[in-house]
Amino acid sequence: MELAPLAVAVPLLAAGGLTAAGARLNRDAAQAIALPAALVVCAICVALLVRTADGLEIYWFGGWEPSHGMAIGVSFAIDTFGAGLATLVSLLVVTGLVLMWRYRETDPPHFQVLMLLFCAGMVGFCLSGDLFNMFVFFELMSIAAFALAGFKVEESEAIEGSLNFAVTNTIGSFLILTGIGLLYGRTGVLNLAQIGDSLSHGGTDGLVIAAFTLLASGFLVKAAVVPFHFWLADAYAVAPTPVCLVFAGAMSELGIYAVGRIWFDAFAPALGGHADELRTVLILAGAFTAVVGAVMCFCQDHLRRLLAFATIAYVGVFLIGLGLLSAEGVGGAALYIVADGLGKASLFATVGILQHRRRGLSELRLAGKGRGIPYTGIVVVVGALSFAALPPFGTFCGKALLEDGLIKDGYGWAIAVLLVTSAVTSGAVLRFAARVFLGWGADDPRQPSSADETHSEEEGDPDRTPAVMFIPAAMLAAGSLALGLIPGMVEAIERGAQRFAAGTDYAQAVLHGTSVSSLPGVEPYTAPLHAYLYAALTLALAVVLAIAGLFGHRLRGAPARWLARLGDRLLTPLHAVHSGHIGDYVAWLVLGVAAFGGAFAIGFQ
Amino acid sequence: MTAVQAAALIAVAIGGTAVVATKDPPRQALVAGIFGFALGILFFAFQAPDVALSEIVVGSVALPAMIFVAISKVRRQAETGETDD
Amino acid sequence: MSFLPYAVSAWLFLVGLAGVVRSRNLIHLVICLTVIQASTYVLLLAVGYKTGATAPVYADITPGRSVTDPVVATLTLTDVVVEATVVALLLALVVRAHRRFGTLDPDELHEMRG
Amino acid sequence: MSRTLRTAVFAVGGVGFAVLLLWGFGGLPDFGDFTGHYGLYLAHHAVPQRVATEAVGVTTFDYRGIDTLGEEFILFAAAVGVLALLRLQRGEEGASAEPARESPSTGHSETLRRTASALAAPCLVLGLYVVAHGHLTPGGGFQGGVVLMSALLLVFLAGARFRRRTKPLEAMELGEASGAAGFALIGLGGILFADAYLENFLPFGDFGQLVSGGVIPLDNLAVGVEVMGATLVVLGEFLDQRFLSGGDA
Repeated sequence: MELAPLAVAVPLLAAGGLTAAGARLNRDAAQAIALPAALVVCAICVALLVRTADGLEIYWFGGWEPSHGMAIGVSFAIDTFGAGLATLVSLLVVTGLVLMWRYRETDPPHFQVLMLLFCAGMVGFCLSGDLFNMFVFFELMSIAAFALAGFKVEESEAIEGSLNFAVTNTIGSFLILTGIGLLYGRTGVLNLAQIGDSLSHGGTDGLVIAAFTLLASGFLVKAAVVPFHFWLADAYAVAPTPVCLVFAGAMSELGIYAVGRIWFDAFAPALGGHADELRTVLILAGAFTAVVGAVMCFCQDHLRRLLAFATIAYVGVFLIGLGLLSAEGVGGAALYIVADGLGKASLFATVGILQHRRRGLSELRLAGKGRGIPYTGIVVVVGALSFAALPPFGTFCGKALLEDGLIKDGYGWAIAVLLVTSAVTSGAVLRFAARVFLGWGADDPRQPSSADETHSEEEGDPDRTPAVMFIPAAMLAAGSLALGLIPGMVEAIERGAQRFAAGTDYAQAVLHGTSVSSLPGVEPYTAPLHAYLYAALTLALAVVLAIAGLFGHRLRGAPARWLARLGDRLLTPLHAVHSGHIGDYVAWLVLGVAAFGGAFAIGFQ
Repeated sequence: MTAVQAAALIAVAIGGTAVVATKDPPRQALVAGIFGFALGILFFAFQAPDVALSEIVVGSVALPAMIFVAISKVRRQAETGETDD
Repeated sequence: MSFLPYAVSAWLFLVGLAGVVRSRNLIHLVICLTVIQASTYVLLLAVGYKTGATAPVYADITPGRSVTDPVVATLTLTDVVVEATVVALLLALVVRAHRRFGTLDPDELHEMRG
Repeated sequence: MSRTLRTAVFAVGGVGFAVLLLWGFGGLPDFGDFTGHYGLYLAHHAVPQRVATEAVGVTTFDYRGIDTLGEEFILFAAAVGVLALLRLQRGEEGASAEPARESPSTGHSETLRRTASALAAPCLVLGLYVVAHGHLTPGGGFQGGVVLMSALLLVFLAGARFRRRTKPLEAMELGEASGAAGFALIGLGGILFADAYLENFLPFGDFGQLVSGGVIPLDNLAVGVEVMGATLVVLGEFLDQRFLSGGDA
């Protein structure tokens, strides 16, 4: 069966069909078409995941097989990671559509149509093996995402948030396109494997470095790595909950995946000798992103912005993992991405429930108002523990694997960054859970954030939590937990990582149709003792931070005042930088590209 | 490089600068239309007639049209004082 | 001389970026983005050009002749469509922003946000 | 940040970025010396393999058809997005702002209307021609679609009136959706009647004929309808459907 093309053709056709039926459909009918289509995509992705367990699946569109080792058509080249990420994407899209069932009446098919197009774009992006084709699907997902982010047109921030999102990400696509132009000028080909093959015959000169900088920067804009991250908090704070779920759970991570894909398949054959330098740059950038994201996360009162900054923090962690360029690092990051994606999506869904039940998004204003909805509170705490990477959550396994990789490659100091990031984000969520659901620290004198008057997203009685909102949230949280309990999961991911990082093997399979060589077996994985120790330390630190956040204002005396003043002095510039001004964001973006370019130029020459 | 190509390239460089330098949107839409046309000429000179046709229909017809209707919509909003708040 | 097309491409990218950063009007900003996009067209088509070649249309030339690269033309075609769509979507957002805030100046817009 | 500070940050970044770009561009082959095998291969095999005379068209719709499919859906997504973003305005204005505007066609002078109606027919023919010859001469569904859009816009400008029941905007949405879905369906035909998605499954016909090149003319037609519909939807939405709703705005 030809599954691979159907993974994008099905949602595209469903989107076309829905629009053609147009105004004749009410919401239920639109949902009844969109949801099965998304489920079909999900099933296809799972099937692809199973089929690629021991190798690659290559699909040539239009039946254009390579001729004498030269790619003529466009291929999907699917490995475990591509299929796995596509599965995560489609799963979250299904969840988003389920949540949509309670969403307030908008003119029906448009939301579903955009969601399906968004899904098709992301899935196609994960599966594609052709650089320009990746760009096309990237644009499809971006355009759908811009519209989805601004979907709540009645709210003022929604407009500004999606405007910033659209402008910065569009400039990101221009960077990618310029990079493609450079590579095409040098190699004359577009297939990733073929680019790798062709680049390996030439030297490392300005063109290769500039092309890599432009492509990586373009993808990292989508991933929201500092200093490209500004748009993310604006956009995620305003997107409708069902959309936010997909944004936070998968879209940012696609940028990280893409950097790995182009490195291993296209650039490693030429630049592989400079892997050490790349490692340093990526790990430093990741660590910086993680710290900035975590600090900003802890400072937020607006719950969605809090989760948005947590997303940025974890993007930094994943970049550290990818930056290791080893099976442990990449595999750890991959497992972490999936488990954390589910956990974060669950947290966004619970915030949606709070918004529905209590009409608010400000932590301070909601203080104590969550007492009547304890089950939602439990889900939030589960989400916080997933952030803390506690065993047996999937995040724990991912983090343990990542830590092994860091120790092995001599980046032990980065473990501290991982630990702090987990502790701070988890502490922020625990603080919000305790304040909202238990009413602790309700006497905090600070001013609540202004962006609180919010329209309810969902229709229906605010006195009840609709099942279609609660069950997805609980299931996502449970999924994050269950991922760590599946036996053989870590080993399978490690195998996938080895395949992902084996660029030459991939090229042979794509261009010459050879079957991939079998990789060295993976030993059964048990997390080392220190991983448990780190987890305990993280949780302890998180609890301390949460308590400090809740009751810190009650402290009197000179040291407390001094600390508060120090905090203010450090945080004021950080807040000021996140200005919401589009011109600022673009200026930082350009500076970031120049910085990455400079770092790569020094490293690779 | 032929003289036509060089001339078209310089025209495009000047045109792009002019588009950015024009602050008033309606006038800018007009300049952008001319810029699109110059790009079209350049692409003919680059032996890419398909792209040239596309660029001319998009850059000097569809795009300015879209900008003009957007400007007129904004003006109407400003005149009637329609805001959501 | 042979570097001129690439220099023009780089120039358009930078000028467009400067326009975006310093823009006082969101519609102006959107049009500046099209200038950046034009930079990518110029780059792609300049890369695929061959001296003395004609367009790969065989209705009026003999098959043996040197032709320009059809792939860059295809890429640029896609690029042009992307431009049109991005502009349409951004203009819709700008119109909404104006309706909401009554201004098109990014400076005032972000003050309102506080 | 203040305007000065912003400009300063950009200046520093911009200089670095310019150096990066020029450094990269310096590695490109000299203008006119490109020797990419891939493009060369496609340019030389398009005619024998696909019996079409235009290599760009064949590359766009056959060799790299999936890119074009994605591109059509990008356009489609943008049109749907614009509809969604401006949707509230439609409802609000219908109630509140109607008296502020004059009826669309009364504002136009008789000369304009005559010119528009005189231009509409040639424009329509030109658009159809460009769409139909996409596999033979430069142009195709996209370029022709925009010309067709202009032709229809001229028809509306000329003051065509519709019966109260007709809703041109809905018709346009139907057009864009069926155009986009049509392309995806043609691709599915490749799976059903040949071996792969987007594979050709029709006879190629004779060299240089209007009906040749396999499915490429069909693809062009689908794209033409889609582009026409999508661009009209977008323009109509910005115009508050002034033209598209004809007489009964």
